[in-house]
Amino acid sequence: MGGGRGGASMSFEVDVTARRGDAVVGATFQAGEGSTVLFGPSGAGKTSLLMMIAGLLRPDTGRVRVSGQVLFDAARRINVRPEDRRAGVVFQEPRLFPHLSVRRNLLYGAASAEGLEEIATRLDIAHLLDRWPRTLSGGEARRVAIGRALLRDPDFLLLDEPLASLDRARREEAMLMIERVRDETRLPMLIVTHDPEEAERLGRQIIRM
Amino acid sequence: MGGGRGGASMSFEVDVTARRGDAVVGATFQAGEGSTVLFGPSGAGKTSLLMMIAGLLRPDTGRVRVSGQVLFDAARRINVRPEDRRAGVVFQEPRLFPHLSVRRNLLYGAASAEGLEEIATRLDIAHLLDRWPRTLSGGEARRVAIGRALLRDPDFLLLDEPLASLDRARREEAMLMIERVRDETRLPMLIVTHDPEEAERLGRQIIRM
Amino acid sequence: QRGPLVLAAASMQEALSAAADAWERKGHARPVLSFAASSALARQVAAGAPADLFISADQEWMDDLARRDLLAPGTRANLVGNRLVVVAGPEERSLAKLRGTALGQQLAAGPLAMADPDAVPSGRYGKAALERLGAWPIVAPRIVRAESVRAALALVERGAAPYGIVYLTDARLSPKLRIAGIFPHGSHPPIVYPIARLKSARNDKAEMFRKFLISAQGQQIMGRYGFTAP
Amino acid sequence: MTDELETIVRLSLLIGGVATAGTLPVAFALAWLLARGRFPGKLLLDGLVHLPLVVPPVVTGWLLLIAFAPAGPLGMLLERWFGVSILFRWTGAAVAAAMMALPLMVRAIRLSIEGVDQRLEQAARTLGAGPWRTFATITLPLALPGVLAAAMLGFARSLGEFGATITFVSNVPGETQTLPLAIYAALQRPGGEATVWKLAGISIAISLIALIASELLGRRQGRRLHVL
Amino acid sequence: MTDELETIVRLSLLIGGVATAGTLPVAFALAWLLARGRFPGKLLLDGLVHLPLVVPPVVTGWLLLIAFAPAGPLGMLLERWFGVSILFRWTGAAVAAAMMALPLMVRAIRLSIEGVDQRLEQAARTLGAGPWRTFATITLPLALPGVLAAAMLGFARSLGEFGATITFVSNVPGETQTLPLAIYAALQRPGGEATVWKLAGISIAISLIALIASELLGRRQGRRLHVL
Ligand SMILES: Nc1ncnc2c1ncn2[C@@H]1O[C@H](COP(=O)(O)OP(=O)(O)OP(=O)(O)O)[C@@H](O)[C@H]1O
Ligand SMILES: Nc1ncnc2c1ncn2[C@@H]1O[C@H](COP(=O)(O)OP(=O)(O)OP(=O)(O)O)[C@@H](O)[C@H]1O
Ligand SMILES: [Mg+2]
Ligand SMILES: [Mg+2]
Repeated sequence: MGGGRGGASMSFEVDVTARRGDAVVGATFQAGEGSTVLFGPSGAGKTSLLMMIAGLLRPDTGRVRVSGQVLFDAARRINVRPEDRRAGVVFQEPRLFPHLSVRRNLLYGAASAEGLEEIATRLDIAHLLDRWPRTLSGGEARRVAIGRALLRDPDFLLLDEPLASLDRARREEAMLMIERVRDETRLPMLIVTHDPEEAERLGRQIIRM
Repeated sequence: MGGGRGGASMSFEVDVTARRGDAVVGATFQAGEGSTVLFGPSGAGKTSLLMMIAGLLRPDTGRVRVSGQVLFDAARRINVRPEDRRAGVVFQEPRLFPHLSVRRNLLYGAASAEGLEEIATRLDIAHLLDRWPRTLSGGEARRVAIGRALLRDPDFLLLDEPLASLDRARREEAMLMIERVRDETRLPMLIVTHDPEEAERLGRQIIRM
Repeated sequence: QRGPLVLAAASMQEALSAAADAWERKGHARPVLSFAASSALARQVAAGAPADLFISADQEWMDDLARRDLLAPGTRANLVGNRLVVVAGPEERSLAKLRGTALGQQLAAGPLAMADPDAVPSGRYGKAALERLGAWPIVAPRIVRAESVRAALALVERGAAPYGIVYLTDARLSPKLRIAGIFPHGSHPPIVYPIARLKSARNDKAEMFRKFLISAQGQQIMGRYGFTAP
Repeated sequence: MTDELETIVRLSLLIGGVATAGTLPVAFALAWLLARGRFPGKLLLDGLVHLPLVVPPVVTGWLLLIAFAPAGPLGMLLERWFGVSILFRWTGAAVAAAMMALPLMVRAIRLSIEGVDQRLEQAARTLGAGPWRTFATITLPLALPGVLAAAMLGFARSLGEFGATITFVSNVPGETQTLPLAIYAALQRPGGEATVWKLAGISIAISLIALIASELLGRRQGRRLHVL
Repeated sequence: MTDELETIVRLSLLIGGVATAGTLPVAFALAWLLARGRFPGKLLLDGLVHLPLVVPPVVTGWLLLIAFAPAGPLGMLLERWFGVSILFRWTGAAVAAAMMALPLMVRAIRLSIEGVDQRLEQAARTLGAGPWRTFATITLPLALPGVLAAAMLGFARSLGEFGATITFVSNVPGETQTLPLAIYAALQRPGGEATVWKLAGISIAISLIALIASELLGRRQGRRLHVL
């Protein structure tokens, strides 16, 4: 299916539209190596776009390629199932599994428990591992969601306002971690944020919707 | 019950503790006129504190007074019911009523439909009035939640990260509106935020937890 | 004015309905007929439910009401009688002998359908007859106890059991089945359906209808459905 | 349709409808208590509600008979307060049907109440709604799938109710003879199969209509629920 | 407890247990289809599932008899393939009980499945779980309150099942004579009340134990559910 991982090829090649209610949302862009920031007003369709790339919302038309792999192509009737896309998704709401402990939430998509400790420590959630999601504060839940997406060993990351409702210190730590992932593993990464400073720091490329 | 509204008296006089799991959260502070920002790391107990002032979480010990009115006093066994506290609460998650249209969500706590139009226009949600909550984007839902709290004609406001996940333009508009409420109606206001700039602008007083 | 309320054993359904039709044709208000198991009806009467006439499928429940002093004095009578038969599916042989081991072995070849021999009247008569004829010990383990005599009949009709013990009135109404044998008089206590007016009766036609049923005309109508004189 | 058949069908609908409508608020109250209440004897109440399911219908009918007999505790009260008796009356049949439907209805509603997110109720409280308004405008509508399911189950169960009814209020044509009792009567007659088929067909048709109605209602409702 | 009584109780537990356990997966599959599926004839399937509720139990028993009689369509298949017949056997009683319990179980599970937030299933999919793993680790556990309720309802209903059982497999002591059938037999004779009370008491005790067990299980589970 042409094109290796990472390297010189494009990370995200997206050209999709989907109907949402009366409106049609969508975007066309190509992003190079590293991380890309998605910037745009509320309701512009950022979340919808992420869902289309993750395979959770079927575009009406267009194509999605990530690292050269075709994930969706309306014309060629290709639609890779979400579980086979290997995306690490942090949703806008935490979406933690309420019947699983924090530990089992974190490990849900992980091949092994390896890495759990390090990520939990960095995200400052190590003390929460045996708690139930409903007892977490807003920021705690968000950090668990980030950890869960990273531990899934993804081929690319889709982060919908991952740092919202985090205080400075933890935001900084999380941002450092995302930067480290970006630089060390060179995973393609698409980040939604409303914070220009964050956008500046995280995104090699900024896409405005 | 002593003390008039607003004026020279203290807006919030809080001294509470509550057990949450293994930990005990709580705070002691007095805030003067105008708005107060609650600042603190994730998990510090900001949301819990707001819930105690709103009457949704019963403190184990202590007192809550707002504008001189006793809302809670463990020693005197006073615990005003949430519906009688007249708080305008914006929760950390939107908590919109899924079975009511946006319009009916907005008007749920309102005495009349007066003011709906103005607030909807300012929050840029006028075009969403006939939609169902589940079709809203993250930022849209949050703005509806802000509108709902304001339309309830509250005696004081409790805002838990009200501006999270809003883009610059809408954040600015919402902030202007909150400032206007603060200055015109002189409602006591307690705002949780992680953004120092926001804290600076909105809070006459900053409380660190 | 409404006709009297008659509580009657379920097996009387056709015969009593025909009698009620005849009564109506004579210019009276049609009696209201409620058919159910005798036990259920008797309990309703015992609880004080207001009805006019009661027709039981056996003496036992009528005795029970008599003991409770719920019957109008002097109104108890035997309405009709019935015979007990063995029915068989169309392929089964008729009963070679109606006695002893031979009878037992033939009946016990497959499941034997009959109403509960410890509870339901027809089952009790059947048990008495089989005991008297010396076939009970062989047959007992093969018995399937149906909820009512009609349910036993249905089992034979469906081929679930080759033979069944039912009333003659039931057997005659089933075109698919043959009567393989009739139990002799004296092999079981006489099968009689007693009738009585209840103390709670308020309908002034109740006594007239009761008399009509035991009159020659009433007997003749019910005789058409296979009931015998008591 | 013959007159007789029409009477049977009308009576079945009346009894089923009254039993369902009458039981719904009771079932809701019980479901609420069981879902949200904390009181001693809760398990006992739960057990009591389930009894009509566990005990064979004839026994339930028999117990109703004892209770509502003229000398029975409830029968005496009814007689004294209202001067009525429900023995052999369609009202008694409705009571029997209601009794048998109750556990099914309570369970369905309870499951839905347990599914209501209490954070939404909290939000309503801060918006000035007292417990009653919160209940009427938030909890009840959000539990509506369960209420609809309960109504459907209750009506269907009432339509099929036989054992308790015949034991309690007999099989009186025009008063307590519903479809199942008429079916029973037909089944007692060898060769009555044709009537059984016809009556069963009518039962099924009625319940299918009720089912479709409840599904369509539920579908309209369902679209709105379920995402914060 | 006399030997006879012990046999009856053991048989009731066996039949109730087998009927419940056997129906649970079927009920879950049907509930799933009805909650999530979109296919033509869905309403029809829904209606079919409800039939045993609407039609009087004797008719259900009678239809089972027709189907499983030696010459009946299912009876012939069973005979040909497995060389068995379930007529007059406890297995037949379990089939009758299962049939009657099915609609109740489907409804309970369906309500719970409809209450599962599909956004959580989406999250599981992005974490690499295929539809089956998502089902087993997310949907099923989140629908557990409904499954528990279904098991409870099914078991209770089986324990009380009378009409279909006696019509279908008769009352064969030691084989198909469950508690309700024994109770019915006792009710047929004047003076049988004492036995009725005793047997009904045993039924109630068994179901209360089952109820408490399911409540406790559900409570453990409930604590975890219900907040994102
Ligand atoms: N089911 C739906 N019916 C109608 N409109 C919908 C539906 N789902 C989404 N929308 C609309 O589609 C638009 C895009 O939504 P989306 O969630 O992608 O926005 P977003 O860019 O993520 O916004 P935010 O920054 O507020 O999260 C919004 O205007 C939203 O109201
Ligand atoms: N039911 C509970 N059991 C155990 N711990 C709990 C429970 N509820 C809350 N907590 C803990 O109480 C602390 C305070 O929570 P709270 O939601 O008030 O924090 P917060 O300051 O609002 O944090 P954030 O900024 O992340 O929203 C957190 O550490 C949380 O984990
Ligand atoms: Mg969004
Ligand atoms: Mg918080």
